[in-house]
Amino acid sequence: MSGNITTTVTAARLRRIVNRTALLALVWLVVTEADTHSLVPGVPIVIAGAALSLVLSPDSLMAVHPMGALRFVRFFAVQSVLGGVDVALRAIRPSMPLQPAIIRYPLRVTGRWPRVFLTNTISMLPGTLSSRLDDEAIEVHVLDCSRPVMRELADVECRVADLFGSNLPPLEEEGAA
Amino acid sequence: MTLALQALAVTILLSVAIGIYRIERGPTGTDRMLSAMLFGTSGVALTLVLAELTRLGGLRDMGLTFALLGALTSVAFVKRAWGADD
Amino acid sequence: MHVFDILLVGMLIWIAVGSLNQNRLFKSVVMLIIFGLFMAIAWIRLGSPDVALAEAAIGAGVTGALMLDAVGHLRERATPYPLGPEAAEDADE
Amino acid sequence: MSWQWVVDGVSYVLFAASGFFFLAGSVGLVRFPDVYTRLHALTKSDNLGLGLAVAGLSLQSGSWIVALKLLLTWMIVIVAGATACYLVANSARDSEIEPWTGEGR
Repeated sequence: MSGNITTTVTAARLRRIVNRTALLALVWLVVTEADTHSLVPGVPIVIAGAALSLVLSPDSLMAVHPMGALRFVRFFAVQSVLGGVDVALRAIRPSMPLQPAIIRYPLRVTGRWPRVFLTNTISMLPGTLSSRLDDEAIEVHVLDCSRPVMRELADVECRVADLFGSNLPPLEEEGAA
Repeated sequence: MTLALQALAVTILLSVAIGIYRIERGPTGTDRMLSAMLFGTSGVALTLVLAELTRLGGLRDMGLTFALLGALTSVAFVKRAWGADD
Repeated sequence: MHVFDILLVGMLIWIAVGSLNQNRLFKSVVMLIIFGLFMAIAWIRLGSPDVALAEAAIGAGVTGALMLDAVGHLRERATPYPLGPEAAEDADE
Repeated sequence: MSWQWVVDGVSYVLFAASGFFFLAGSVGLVRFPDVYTRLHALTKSDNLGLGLAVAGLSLQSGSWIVALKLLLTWMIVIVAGATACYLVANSARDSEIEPWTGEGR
């Protein structure tokens, strides 16, 4: 019984080592543009980097769901283009339409990584900028408070949850102010 | 294509020139620091454009360096120099 | 490319003068960070990407962080630094 | 032959758009009224400008590994930018810099 648990733990750790080494090897290949002279010095560097990352943060970083990641990348690409267009048009229009406000968005997603990821994602989306993350809510600065911000944030939260492989129900209507 | 890349390089340089106004005006140190952060992004773009223009592939490493060190400067500002200009 | 070079040199001189000729220390520091960035671009145009890489890492990155740290420390001192020889003697006593 | 024309045309559009967003980001930095709104201009407009430039350069470079490297650079800039933006906004809130709400207009 205990031997079984030990095997599971060892297998998880082994998978983590393999994952990080593979990731760092990929990064090394990309950064050196797969230059043949850089392959040999890359071996000790990748091993040292993987060892260092395991020492610094031994826990699994992000358990990302692959299909959720694909959906999220598409969503993020579209939304970040919209965000850039939105703020650029506001900046260059002579009337400069701004109605800034600070709102609190109560968090439903749990776990440290999803929350940090959500905080950073919100900053890249149209008209929103996260300014504080505490135990139960994110404080968001919005450029235009006449937009349905709460519903948009709930949508983003669902997608982040989907990225990390869990499901959130869409926000019920009375919460969407 | 060379002409388009040169035009883009000049445009980015001009955008930096516009942003320098914010350093003069302030009013707080944070506003001044924002222009430095803006130029971190512009510096990456300028370096990558010049790498393509001059056919020096090694310059892309410099773009990566800019990207990493821009964050370092912002963190240094927030953690060590916040409010130093009030 | 002449347009780019002339604009680059002009801004380099403008920023250099601006970083020296400031009434506020913090403005000088931010100007110096941007000067490092522009100097790195200038090194590229001068055909030395290795110097440019060093300038980007040391000039714009590390020096900028150190200068910001220094400004923060100056702020923490309650009294300003003494100015001139007489003030320095006063401070020594 | 004609394929190259398509690639070049798309690149021209991407570069033009990239230049526009860099200029708009700087204009926003100058025109917007407070720290928070300027942060909006900084994070979104400039990152989009860099992203479009990276897309155009990737098309022009014609090499997968270079395109991946440019994409990696852009991702680093995005992550670093979002983190720096949160740090600045958070510190501004903590030191009670009041957000502009339109009264001063």
